[in-house]
Amino acid sequence: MVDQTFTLGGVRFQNRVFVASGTFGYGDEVLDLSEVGKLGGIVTKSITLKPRTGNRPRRIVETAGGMLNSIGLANIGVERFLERLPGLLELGTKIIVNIAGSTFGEYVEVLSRLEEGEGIAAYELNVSCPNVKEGGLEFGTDPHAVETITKSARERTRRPIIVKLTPNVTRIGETARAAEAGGADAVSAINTLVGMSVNRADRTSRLGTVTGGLSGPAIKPVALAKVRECTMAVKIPVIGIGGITTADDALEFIIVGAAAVQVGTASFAEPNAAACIAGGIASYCERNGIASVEALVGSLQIPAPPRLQT
Amino acid sequence: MVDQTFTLGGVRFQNRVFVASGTFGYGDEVLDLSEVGKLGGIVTKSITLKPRTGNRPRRIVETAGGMLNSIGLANIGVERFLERLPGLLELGTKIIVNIAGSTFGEYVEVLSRLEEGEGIAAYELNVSCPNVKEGGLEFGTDPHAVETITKSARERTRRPIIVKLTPNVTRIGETARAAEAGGADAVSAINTLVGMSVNRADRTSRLGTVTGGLSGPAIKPVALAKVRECTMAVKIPVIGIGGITTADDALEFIIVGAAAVQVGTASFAEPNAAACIAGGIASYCERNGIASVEALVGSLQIPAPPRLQT
Amino acid sequence: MPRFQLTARAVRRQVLNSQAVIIGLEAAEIAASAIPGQFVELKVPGVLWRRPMSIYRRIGDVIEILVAIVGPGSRALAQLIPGGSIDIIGPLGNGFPIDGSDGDVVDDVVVAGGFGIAPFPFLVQRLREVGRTPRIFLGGRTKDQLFRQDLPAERISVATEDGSAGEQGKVVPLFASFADAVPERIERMRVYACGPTPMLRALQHAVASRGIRAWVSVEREMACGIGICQGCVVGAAGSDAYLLACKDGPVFDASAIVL
Amino acid sequence: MPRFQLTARAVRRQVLNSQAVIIGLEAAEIAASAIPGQFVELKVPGVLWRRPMSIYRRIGDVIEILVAIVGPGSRALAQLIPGGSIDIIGPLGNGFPIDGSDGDVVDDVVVAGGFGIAPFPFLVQRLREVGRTPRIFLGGRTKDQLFRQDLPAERISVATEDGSAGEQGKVVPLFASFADAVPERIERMRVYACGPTPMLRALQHAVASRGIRAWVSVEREMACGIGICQGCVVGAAGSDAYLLACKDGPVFDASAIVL
Ligand SMILES: Cc1cc2nc3c(=O)[nH]c(=O)nc-3n(C[C@H](O)[C@H](O)[C@H](O)COP(=O)(O)OP(=O)(O)OC[C@H]3O[C@@H](n4cnc5c(N)ncnc54)[C@H](O)[C@@H]3O)c2cc1C
Ligand SMILES: Cc1cc2nc3c(=O)[nH]c(=O)nc-3n(C[C@H](O)[C@H](O)[C@H](O)COP(=O)(O)OP(=O)(O)OC[C@H]3O[C@@H](n4cnc5c(N)ncnc54)[C@H](O)[C@@H]3O)c2cc1C
Ligand SMILES: Cc1cc2nc3c(=O)[nH]c(=O)nc-3n(C[C@H](O)[C@H](O)[C@H](O)COP(=O)(O)O)c2cc1C
Ligand SMILES: Cc1cc2nc3c(=O)[nH]c(=O)nc-3n(C[C@H](O)[C@H](O)[C@H](O)COP(=O)(O)O)c2cc1C
Ligand code: FES
Ligand code: FES
Repeated sequence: MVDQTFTLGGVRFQNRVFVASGTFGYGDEVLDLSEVGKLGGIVTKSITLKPRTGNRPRRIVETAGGMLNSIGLANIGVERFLERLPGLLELGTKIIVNIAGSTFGEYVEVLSRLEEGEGIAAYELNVSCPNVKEGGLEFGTDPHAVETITKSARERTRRPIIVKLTPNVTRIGETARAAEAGGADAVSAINTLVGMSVNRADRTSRLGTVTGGLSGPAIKPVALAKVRECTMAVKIPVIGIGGITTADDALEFIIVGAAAVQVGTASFAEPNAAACIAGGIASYCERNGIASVEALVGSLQIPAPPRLQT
Repeated sequence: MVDQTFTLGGVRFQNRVFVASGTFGYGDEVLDLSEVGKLGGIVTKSITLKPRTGNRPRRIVETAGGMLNSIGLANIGVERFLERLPGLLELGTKIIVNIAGSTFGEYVEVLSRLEEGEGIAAYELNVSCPNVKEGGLEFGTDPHAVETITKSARERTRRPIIVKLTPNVTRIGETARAAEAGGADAVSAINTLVGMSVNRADRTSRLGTVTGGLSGPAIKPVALAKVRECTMAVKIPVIGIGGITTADDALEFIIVGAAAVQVGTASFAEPNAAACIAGGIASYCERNGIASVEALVGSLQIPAPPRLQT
Repeated sequence: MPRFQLTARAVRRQVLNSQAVIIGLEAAEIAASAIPGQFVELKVPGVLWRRPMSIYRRIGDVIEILVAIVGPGSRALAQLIPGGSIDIIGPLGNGFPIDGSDGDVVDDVVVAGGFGIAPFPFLVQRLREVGRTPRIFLGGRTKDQLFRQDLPAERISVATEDGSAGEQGKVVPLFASFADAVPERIERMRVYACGPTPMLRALQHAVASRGIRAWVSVEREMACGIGICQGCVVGAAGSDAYLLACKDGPVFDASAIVL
Repeated sequence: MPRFQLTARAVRRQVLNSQAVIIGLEAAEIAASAIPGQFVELKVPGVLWRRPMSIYRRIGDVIEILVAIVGPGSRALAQLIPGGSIDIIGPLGNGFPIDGSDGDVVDDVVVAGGFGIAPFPFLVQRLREVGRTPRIFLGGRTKDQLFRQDLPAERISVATEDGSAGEQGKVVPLFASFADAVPERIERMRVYACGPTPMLRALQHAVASRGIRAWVSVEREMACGIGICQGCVVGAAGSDAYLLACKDGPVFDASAIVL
């Protein structure tokens, strides 16, 4: 038996494959089509203080090898989420609650309410939210803001905190370090890349919000490079996200240095994708005589320095 | 007849479709397979002071909807380029020379040598090169460096200067403004996104240099959003690049605000792609009674502000 | 409602014209539990998202779909030949309400524009099973856009924009003038509609102004089709809320949504 | 060298096994000007880059390719049925040197590993036109990896790693022991080789140590195949320079490159 477990801030997950926030509902919507009991855990849709109806349509666009979304954090709000939580805790896997807000205060308030809920395995802070005070730029583009949010959360909980980083920055290593400095137990990367799509017929943006977030296989190469940068910047575990569709994709992230992975867009076409990936990683290890997935983490062989330029 | 012309710093291009640097050789390699006379112009491979053999293999990887490259600015160097220039000037289209360097001084030296060559239509400064002084980070991630390079170039030439921006930054609008402040006649965007790919079989990076640059249809949504950010930041023309494969793709960029476009990766599978795109833009205008492509530039309709969140 | 994911074998392929193909898929569980207006999501090679297709007809264990060739996904799907197979999820969505309290309805009316015909042969099958046969109004730009082969010929009225078949004009006015000719039936009329958004909007207006009950089946881009992406939203009438076309729909009470 | 881009009609499709298909394409200009060892670039739907394939054989206006099914591009290509068409560019690359100064060669020798056989039926055709017939050494892991149907049976020696056909072992040692048995011919021997990189490396060593002249055809990922991307580099022996497999190759003097 391959050891697939993963421990974060004292919490033990049965394996290293999670479903990503916003791509699997709250976790109980597709029990008929997916084996959630085989997941390392479910990261919920981002939860905000009040319910949000989300952005106006059109919200999704298929692109070459990927998709754009501007869902706008549509969610049921923390109160209704807490009512739903007991049901989620019976799914046979761990629940990580993703928290979002448009002010510092909102993150803290949501977290404080969630602290009253039993059984939550960990929090993931989505810092890719527009910061209303800073004119709508993502919190996550400012290392200082990332550190502050993380600290405030750290002061209020003993549960593990994962900070989910935005890739839309020059140096993601810096925001990863800020999260580490703020007391995060792990960082996850990447959230979506800012993108847009135009309908030339009527010269409008296809998305109702003009720009949205790019996800799916198209972003995998970028995500791998960002994850690598994170692993070089921090000592805490890095959770890899971005375009993971197969066990091979997940292994690419693990080899680069991801301690765990999250599967997002792939669940749309294949609701059981994440569970299959967890199984696929185990078989790969078995076939190759690897006793623990841990041994693969960061096992990338870097070739000798390049030939000198003449 | 649709007016497709485009004027930059006094130089008039017959249309707004160019082939992008590094994706069409020096311009004379595929005359048998492409109608270069129908192009707005050819942007040459990046030229450095000395010839460069480029990075060690493997240099290219196909990815979902895109490709990674780490060619490493392999080129014949400015001296041999100048010998080849007279031939290029007979191709029936304009030649824009893309300049690269690993120090400020190198950019200036290459440009000064090129000033001795007759007939160059414009320069494009590739600021996505590793800055040897700054530990290998791209010049283009530092607005100050971009402004300095642009200024030095501006002082030495009356030919139009295009600054080609890197997308690997938090706010590309800032580097676009730096280029404008330095005296650029236009900015072009985007160069490739940093990405990587892993071979799980032997746990190595597929590229010899570990990370490389992502291009092709996969990056089009990101490129459109970056081009939009540039057009909102500067008054000088923005040249759109990234995943353009069809006339529709080019129109998306033009509608967003690009005054012209460059076609890169698409030429690999379809050497005549750029010429076809120029033709396709003209037909689109004819079909829709648009007298000049100029009228399309920045014609994006922005919908009314989004519904308020509850 | 039960949903199934299975590998369906193609057993039939009928080319209607260069733009339209009917594919029959062996999918026993789906065929057994589906109701008209529901759809399936097909995993077409080469594109990221599954492609949603209404259940066109049910014949034993086989469900048929009518594929309009409009882009890469539908093109690949239309090439599926008998013997080949495809992964599908279904039945999805809510379907048309036809049973229960509607027992004393007298006038079932179908209004379909172009490929909006897709869910209706199955609806006609179901209605007939309970002894009802709908009147059918069919519209298209030209006669090539009418797909009536699997509908009861004697109950069909046709409108084409170019006049190449039936009345010249649009299908909603054709339906409206029928309704206006039988005011006594208005109250017991039940309209089932599917087609392009402008047509559905016209229909919403036509039924609202006459007090006719109607359901419309809407199309939205769908990343998942199973309720987890929140992408396929339709504005709810009279509130800020959004409904999901894939879960709360694709069939909505015509008065409940803003199109 | 002239290159052409054209839409080629498929006229033949021969399935060799579940991994290998021969496709015949009508491409008169390419057939007329190609030499053995050259390749074509095919625009396969659904993948970004064209796919390079050696010209396997030439029959009048038709060029054949031998497609090994290894991934999405080759899978789609292998499905091309007669009557279908595909955009191709060719002939590309340099090809094997067989004419001119090599007129008095006596021993033409082909060494091929697995699908490395692809360029050789065409080479055999050409050699025969000038009155020469090569000796052929064929290797594969198992006998399913040997494709000898279009080669002169009487001249073939086979090695398989599992011993399921011919000698048990690898093909380069088989060739080497032949060479060692005929020392008097070494000087006039000309070896043409194609196969996986480890095999080509072994061959480089075998010919270098014996002073045999040899050309190897190498495979590299190719984004363009026409010399504009600089992606397909091969290290030049004894210098820092890189050569382009698509333009300077794919055939190189075995002593000129570092594999
Ligand atoms: C519930 C539902 C039932 C459907 N039933 C049928 C059916 O029975 N027969 C049929 O032919 N088609 C049906 N459709 C539409 C069908 O799903 C799309 O035409 C198909 O997905 C297009 O894929 P493509 O790759 O061929 O084209 P694409 O290139 O993806 O799209 C071509 C054009 O169609 C639009 N489009 C794509 N997907 C959708 C969609 N889901 N809804 C609306 N517009 C879309 C695109 O915006 C684009 O303008 C249905 C859609 C839904 C949501
Ligand atoms: C000059 C030349 C001639 C060739 N001739 C033939 C031929 O006659 N018959 C034949 O079956 N194949 C030939 N190939 C190899 C063929 O081009 C690849 O197998 C094919 O492109 C793989 O595409 P795919 O989408 O099926 O698989 P992919 O998923 O793209 O690749 C599958 C595997 O093959 C490797 N690969 C892909 N492309 C190449 C390549 N160009 N060179 C080496 N490895 C590659 C990948 O790294 C991967 O490991 C030739 C290649 C070159 C460069
Ligand atoms: C439709 C959609 C909705 C998403 N919603 C959220 C969200 O609410 N919170 C969040 O942190 N990330 C959200 N994401 C981002 C994903 O969790 C993930 O980081 C991203 O999609 C990249 O992974 P992928 O390529 O596997 O999808 C969403 C992504 C998609 C496609
Ligand atoms: C193989 C390859 C080589 C490139 N070389 C250069 C270069 O030398 N200088 C440069 O400024 N950009 C270079 N680029 C970037 C392109 O010019 C272009 O900005 C980028 O590829 C995005 O456009 P595309 O998606 O249309 O390819 C190169 C791109 C590729 C794919
Ligand atoms: S399509 Fe995903 S929720 Fe409806
Ligand atoms: S494949 Fe592009 S240069 Fe050889």
